[in-house]
Parts: sequence; C-alpha cells; structure tokens
Amino acid sequence: MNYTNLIISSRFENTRLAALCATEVASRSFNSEALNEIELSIVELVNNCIEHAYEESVNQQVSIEFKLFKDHLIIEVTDNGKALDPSILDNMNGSFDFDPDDLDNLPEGGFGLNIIKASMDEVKYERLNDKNHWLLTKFC
Amino acid sequence: MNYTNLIISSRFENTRLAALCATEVASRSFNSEALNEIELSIVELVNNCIEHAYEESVNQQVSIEFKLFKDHLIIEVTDNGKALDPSILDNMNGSFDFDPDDLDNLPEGGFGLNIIKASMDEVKYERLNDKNHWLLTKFC
Amino acid sequence: MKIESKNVNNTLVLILQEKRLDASQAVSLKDEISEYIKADNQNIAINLHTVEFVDSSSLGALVSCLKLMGSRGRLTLFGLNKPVISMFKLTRMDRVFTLCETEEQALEALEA
Amino acid sequence: MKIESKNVNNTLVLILQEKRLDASQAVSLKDEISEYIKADNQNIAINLHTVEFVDSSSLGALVSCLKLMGSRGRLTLFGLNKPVISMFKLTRMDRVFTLCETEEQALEALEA
Ligand SMILES: Nc1ncnc2c1ncn2[C@@H]1O[C@H](COP(=O)(O)OP(=O)(O)O)[C@@H](O)[C@H]1O
Ligand SMILES: Nc1ncnc2c1ncn2[C@@H]1O[C@H](COP(=O)(O)OP(=O)(O)O)[C@@H](O)[C@H]1O
Repeated sequence: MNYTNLIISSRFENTRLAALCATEVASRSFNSEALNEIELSIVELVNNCIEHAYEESVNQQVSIEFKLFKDHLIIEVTDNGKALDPSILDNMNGSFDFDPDDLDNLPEGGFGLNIIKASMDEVKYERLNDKNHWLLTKFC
Repeated sequence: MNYTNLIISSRFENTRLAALCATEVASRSFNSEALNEIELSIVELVNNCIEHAYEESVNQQVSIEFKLFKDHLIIEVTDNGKALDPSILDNMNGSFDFDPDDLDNLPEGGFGLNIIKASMDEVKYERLNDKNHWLLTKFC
Repeated sequence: MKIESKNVNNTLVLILQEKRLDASQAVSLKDEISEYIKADNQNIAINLHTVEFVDSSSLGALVSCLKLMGSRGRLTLFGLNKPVISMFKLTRMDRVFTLCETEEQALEALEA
Repeated sequence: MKIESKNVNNTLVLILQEKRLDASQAVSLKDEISEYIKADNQNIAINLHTVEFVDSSSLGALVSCLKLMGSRGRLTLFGLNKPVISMFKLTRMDRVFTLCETEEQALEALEA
C-alpha cells in the first residue's frame, strides 16, 4: 500500500493541489479515462467541502488521504465543517435528469454528488466527532 | 498565508508528489527560474530523508509543509529517521569544487545539500523530539 | 481569466487561454462571457482547445451563458479535449450544447 | 526507463523518453547507458529534449557514465531544456560535459 496525505486550506484555488496529487498517485495503476474520473471526483468533493461544509470561510483545513492498494484506490476526505444531511447523498442516483429542450430550466448546479457517484465505485459519508468523512473507492 | 501539508511514504517515486505541490503552491508568487530552484531543493531534501535518515526503509513518512506568505515561502520538512551530524551542513558552502579535467575523480554524489544551500535563501536543520526538522526559506 | 477574441464574418470567436476551468475561475468565466452576450454578439463560438479540465461549477457557468443567450442568438463550443467531452457526456450536457470539432464547423453551425 | 536509439554514421544516438530523471530512475539510467558503452559504442550522443527535470542522483548517474566511457570514446548531451541546463551550470558540470543544442551539433562535436 502506498499512503499519501494532503492537507489544504479551504480556498477553491487549492483544489488543484488535490487534483495533482490524485492523478500522480493514481497514474501508477489507472488508465487515462479512470484518471479523469478520479480527478473530477476529488475536485467536486473538495469544492463541496469548501462551499457547503465550510460555507466558503477560508483558512479551514481539508484533509485528503490516498491509499493505493494493488487493485483499488481509497480516497478519504475529512473536514471540520457543517454536516451533510445524509438523505441528500442517498437520493442521488448518479443520473442527470432534465429536459434538454427546456432552456430556461436547465440546471446550473447540483451536479457534484451525482458526478462523484457516477465516477467512483463506492461513495460513503459519515459524521464522526464533529467531522465529515468521505470515503471514495475505485477499483483498477 | 496559504498553508499546505503533504505527507508521503518514504519511496523515491513519491518525491515527485512533493515537487508537484511545491511548484503549484509557489507558482502563485515565483518566476520560473525560482520555481526550478524550489522544485530542485525539495526533491534533493526529500531524497536525502529517504536515503540517509530512513536508509531507504519504505513505509516511513516524510511530512512537507508549505507556508506561502506575501513575500516569502517557508518549506518545513520533517522525518522520524536518523539524525544528521550538523557539522556536515555547516561545512557545505554552496559551491562545487572539483577539477573538471580529472575525469577519474569527478564526484558522482554529494551535491544535494550544496544544491539546496545555493537555491534557497535560508536552510536550517534542527533535531527535536527524535525528529529531523528542515526549514527552507525563499523570498519572492 | 484570459480570453482572446476575434471576429469572423458575423461570428465572435472567443479563445479561452486557461488549462483548467474550475471553481476558482467559474465566476469570472460566467461574467466575462456574459459581457460579450450582453454586448449584442448574436453568434458566439468558444474555442476550448487549451482546456484540459472542466468541473461542475464551470460547466454551470457555461449553461448560465447559454440561457442568457436564449433566443437572442446562438452559442457553440469547439476544440474540446477528451476529458472535457467526457464531462459534457457524463452530465448529458452534450445534448444541450452544440459541440463542434473545429472552428470551421462551429462557424458553419452558427451560420446555418 | 524508455530509451529509443538510432545509428547516425559512427554515432549512437540515444533518445530518452522520460519527463523526469530523479532518484527513482537514476539506477536504471546508469545501468542502461552503461550497457551501450560496454557494447563498444565509441560515440554516443544523448537526446534529453523530453527531460524537464534532473536531480543530483541522475546527474551523478550521467557522470558515472562519462567516467565509464573514459578514453574508450566520447559522450555528448544535446537538447537540454532550461531547468536541465541550470542544473548543469549550478553544479558546474557544464565544464565537464560537452553540451550541444541540436543533434547536428552533437554529431559534429563527436566526429571532430
Ligand atoms: N461536503 C458537503 N458538506 C455539506 N453539504 C454538502 C456537501 N456536499 C454537498 N452538500 C449538499 O448537497 C447538495 C448537492 O451537492 P452537489 O451535488 O455537489 O451540487 P451543488 O454543490 O452544485 O449544490 C449541496 O447543495 C449541499 O446542500
Ligand atoms: N536528511 C538527512 N538525514 C541524515 N543525513 C543526511 C541527510 N541529508 C544529508 N545527510 C548526510 O549528508 C551527506 C551529504 O548529503 P548530500 O549533499 O545530499 O549528498 P549525497 O546525498 O549525495 O551524499 C550525506 O552523505 C549524509 O551523510
């Protein structure tokens, strides 16, 4: 197992540090399509921590742990911000339902969790000791 | 101040994670020549931790903290490995003295600390609580 | 956000200069393209060839621009790299935007 | 370590395919170039144009190859990117290696 941990300050510009580490760690075991999915998932997740859990207050910390095993990668993201209502995650089904011809009502947001669900093999959320823990798993 | 902390496992292939984070963090304040010097210094330092402090035993941890201030960057590298004899660092003068025409006696190593000293504005080493602490400073 | 622009016939071509469109740029992406739309450019083609990564906030910014354009005119995107195309397909936004490969095809689509 | 090779007149040109030469590659860099030297190639020109970064362990590997070549023949490097040139200058190894810009210049230097 190869272990890496990145801690960033809660600013959107720092999300790309998580993206860089994720793709560098994962590049040893995943093809380029899977790498894109991993990069996208980590960016969406860390953006959510900054936007929703920390409500954009800066200088909070987001921790991103990478554990690369022989046949899978586990990414654990932790923040100290506001809790998520777990039913929101449960109700996401990884699909994108909207009427493409109804221009005025096209969604401009609300994609993040569905993207993560569609891109990773497992997505778990837990609230523990006033912290949010996200556990993403992807098999090689 | 923008704070970032990266923890890697002690394998040479992980040194490039430190290089990626260093250049991404520093790219916001330094020009490309300075970025090269920062990247090189962090790679040399982390390589040394893995090679000398941990004597290449894998699955030890090296922590690299980046603190980006308005006019300078501080990089703090910490490991739990063997101590350095501080006189080694003190005796490095940041210059490279050898006879370029004496092929047989050209040095094949021993560049690392001199490279770091020549590339950064300040290099400090401390042994504290059985840990090695390296403090590198570079002004923008 | 760096954007170059040029006029070709009746179309404004906007050439993005960013490698990544993420949450740190989404607001300025939306604002700057919106300015061009509000300035009454009825045909806009956006060149994304430098862009290697688009997250959902920047995708949302582009959707917002498309809605702002509404019935005033037409907006197409071209030069999308593979990960960017994947993002549009994953979110099914490939059914909403006119995506072209080259500038030529984008101009044709707009002037048709 | 990916290395392509070709023969031009009496010179073996080795084209490195790596973006980074660091401690994780230094041993195989040294071993693979050493094989070419031991196989009695007397003129070797190494193309470094893909290489964006060289650390001291890889620089040491190249010095070791230069010493192994010794009086058997000649070794030059060409196509060095800016950070790589800086590394040679910083360590003063630019005084030890023959550094050329292009393959042509490298071949000329070897055949002179
Ligand atoms: N890390 C998080 N912490 C707290 N709430 C979150 C988090 N991520 C998502 N949420 C909640 O779930 C909703 C859906 O998130 P998402 O699908 O990413 O879309 P968006 O972020 O565009 O709203 C958010 O609006 C927010 O209420
Ligand atoms: N992080 C470290 N921990 C312990 N000893 C070190 C460390 N870095 C350097 N040293 C000692 O200092 C010497 C010089 O290091 P350096 O200049 O990097 O050259 P090299 O690593 O090629 O020997 C090493 O040989 C080692 O004895």
